[in-house]
Amino acid sequence: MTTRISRAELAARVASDIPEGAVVNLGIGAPTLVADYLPEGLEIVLHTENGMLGMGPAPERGRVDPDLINAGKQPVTALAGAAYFHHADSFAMMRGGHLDVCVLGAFQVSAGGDLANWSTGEPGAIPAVGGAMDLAIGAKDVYVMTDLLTKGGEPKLVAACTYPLTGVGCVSRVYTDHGVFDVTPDGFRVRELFGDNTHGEIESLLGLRLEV
Amino acid sequence: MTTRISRAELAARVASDIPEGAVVNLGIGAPTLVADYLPEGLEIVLHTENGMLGMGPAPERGRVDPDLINAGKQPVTALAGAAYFHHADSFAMMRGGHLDVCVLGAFQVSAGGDLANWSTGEPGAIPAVGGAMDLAIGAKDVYVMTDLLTKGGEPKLVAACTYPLTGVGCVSRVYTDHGVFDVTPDGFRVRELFGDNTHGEIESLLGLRLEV
Amino acid sequence: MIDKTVPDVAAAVAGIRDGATVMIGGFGRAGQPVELIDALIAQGARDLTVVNNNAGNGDTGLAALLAAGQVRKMICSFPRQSDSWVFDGLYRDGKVELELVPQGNLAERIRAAGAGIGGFFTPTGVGTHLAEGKETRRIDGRDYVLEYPIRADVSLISARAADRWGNLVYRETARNFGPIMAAAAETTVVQVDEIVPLGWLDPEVVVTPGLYVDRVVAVGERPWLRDGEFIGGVDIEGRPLADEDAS
Amino acid sequence: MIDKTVPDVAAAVAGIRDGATVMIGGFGRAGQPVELIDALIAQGARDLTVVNNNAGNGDTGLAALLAAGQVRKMICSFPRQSDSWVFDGLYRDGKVELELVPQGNLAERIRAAGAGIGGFFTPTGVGTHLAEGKETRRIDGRDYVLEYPIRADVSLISARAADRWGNLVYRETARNFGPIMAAAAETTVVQVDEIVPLGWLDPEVVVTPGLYVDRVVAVGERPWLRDGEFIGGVDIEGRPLADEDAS
Repeated sequence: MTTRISRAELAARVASDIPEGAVVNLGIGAPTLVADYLPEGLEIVLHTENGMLGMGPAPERGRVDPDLINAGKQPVTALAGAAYFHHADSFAMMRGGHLDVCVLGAFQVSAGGDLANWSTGEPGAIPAVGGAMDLAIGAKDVYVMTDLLTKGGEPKLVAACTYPLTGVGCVSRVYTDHGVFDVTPDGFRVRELFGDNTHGEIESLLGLRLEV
Repeated sequence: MTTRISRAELAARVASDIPEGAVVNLGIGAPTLVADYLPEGLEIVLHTENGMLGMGPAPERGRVDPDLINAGKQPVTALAGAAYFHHADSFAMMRGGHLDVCVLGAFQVSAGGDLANWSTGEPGAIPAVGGAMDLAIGAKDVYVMTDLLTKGGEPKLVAACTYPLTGVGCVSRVYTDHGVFDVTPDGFRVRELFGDNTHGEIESLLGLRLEV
Repeated sequence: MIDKTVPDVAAAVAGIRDGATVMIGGFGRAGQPVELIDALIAQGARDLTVVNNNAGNGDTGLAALLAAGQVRKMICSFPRQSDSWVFDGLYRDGKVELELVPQGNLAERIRAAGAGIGGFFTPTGVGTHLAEGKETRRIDGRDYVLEYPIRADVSLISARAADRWGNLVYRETARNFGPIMAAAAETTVVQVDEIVPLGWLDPEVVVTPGLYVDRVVAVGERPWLRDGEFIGGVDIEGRPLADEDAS
Repeated sequence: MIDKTVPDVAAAVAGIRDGATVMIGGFGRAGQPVELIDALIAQGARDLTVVNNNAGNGDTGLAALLAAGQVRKMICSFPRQSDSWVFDGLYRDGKVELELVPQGNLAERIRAAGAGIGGFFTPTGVGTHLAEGKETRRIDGRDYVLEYPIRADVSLISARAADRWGNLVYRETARNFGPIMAAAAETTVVQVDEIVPLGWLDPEVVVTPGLYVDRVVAVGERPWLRDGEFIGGVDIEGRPLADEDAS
């Protein structure tokens, strides 16, 4: 058996790579967890695409403000130094390359850095994209946080995505429960493997050659 | 001799056509005079393209504020109800058709509504366009305020402009010292002639057929 | 005197025609002009194309408008949510069309309509299904897709306060689509907590200048505010908490 | 701790390279970052492309930078003014290039650079000399010309106040190009009257969020303000009036 770290450990691993001063958007779902592991005492500016920089944690009991929510429509707070802005200004920030890091979930990431995370392409499903395509191209570094394999054991790091794409060549790094991989011009490169995992084991799980 | 009204009378004539509630941009130069003749007690919202709606008159002596100027870089004031905004937002207002009226000067206006007011095309002259081309397309109605003839007696209402264009087919009405003319699909139409001026006299001054 | 205030929500939505394109502000429930939507349901215009980020939550607001059968087509980025059962049912029954637009392209297309831009090249969506059939172009080494403005006949939005000229200020993330939708419609209708005297809004902090606004109606303060100050004591849907929860 | 403040204007403009494209805020004198420009003159970078609405007034600020021979090219909308003698002379002598851009296209091209837009169709300038050689297109019955973003290596702008995160508020029409230039440059440098503690700027009224700002330097209050309040008593160039004029 290979070593797998927990979702919480993975969130902490991602958080450890985010430097002070970074402007960061944490996608809906698992990436939201990263906020809980950002180093105490460091100032990191969280962006939420529904119109705010300097987002703080969830409010105390009884202090929920329905006008102050994040992209997942959960109640949040504003830190000192926060700013509000409208939707066109908010997405201009992302599209214009002013965010340092986006952390996103994924169905699949390709060796060329393509991301598929918005649709399984199932016929009859109601499609919904939200800000996924904007986030995919919306930061200097786009980090993906995901399991290496689906629940059914299929690789999520692939030679080419079979699910509908969210963005082309946009992912810079993939944090998985087995290890961390950079996307390079030559494909995935192992950055770190957790526990006793070996290069060969991961290559055979994925059926992909990995750069060292 | 034909009847000519003064610059001040012309400004008052333009002002009399601006209804309460209109959002109006008065171009640099003679059009600025129109502000002095807007009917007292009517609320008309003046836009200045350097970032303000609700512009008021010049400040009192000793109360000049260098941060508060109009497009001609003259000191102005802010009325109750004013708002400031940045340059991209300001020109979005014009380009987006949200102003009711722009009043501009002209070297020439063509029967098709083309405007020439930014350059005489003289070789060696330093060109400067400022907001002229934006103003030309920047309101539901673009009014030109000008003499009918140049100082040298040349018509400023022409079949086709010979000076470099500011905008194509953009002028809706021309207020001149001899009369007021609408731009229609059939060319200039006389809206009003001042004093004893006759249709035939103006046609012969211009060398142009005018609709009635 | 310029006075854009109207006495009630019925007057605010009067004249909206069948077949109109209606932009509705809000991101989920935040900034959603629920009172104006209720008035639109009462007014009864049908066959509407509605532009909103989502496609309704629960059974109120936009969801109720959909349930009333007044919407022919939704233009939005994220219809499917945990509480979007009204839209989901109509869509599965083929009773409502959907144009899906990435959220940032949706915002920029609305902004373009208000700003008089005829089209723009955006990197968002390039190489995806949502750019299929659209013109693409490589500019300075990056690929872009050409997107066009989305205009509306009417925008219904919500703001915190207005003056009689229609100048608006918003509150927190309820601002979201309000400013750009205000500029993109032929007629812009705004519900606010309160209408303040002209001159009370600092010209430095006005977010939507009055020239974008046609009608303003005061609907009273939200339950989590008192005199404009946050007092808390509601759940995320804005319902006052039972006393034991609010402690 | 994030702290974008720098101790003096020399530190603020350090590292600007020869050949750089430098955006300079201001409309005429309003909002012109004169202290930063003076520091750039002292710093000595040459062969600059400068983006500003105008091309300098009198002998100070941008005019002094031009006079120092540091500018190879001006991109602006309105170089020729009653007091633009420095630019006028250099231009007539062939010592400075000029790219003339209609003011609204200039603003939108700067905005596009900051917003990641690859190009946009604008109706301004269609059919004029300033659109010659550019792609045009009829969209929905109206003619547009395609314009591209203008990016900068450095923006030098002026605001009223900042906090250490770089959040900015402006004053009146001195806001003008500041917010869009802040977003369009690799490095944005801001001079302000005062730096206030983090949290003092209301998040509702921040005009330029700190993520657009790299360096902030306090240069002290303008002569017509005291503690941020207007006191008057200057001429249009900001020079204190003699007592008899100020009465």
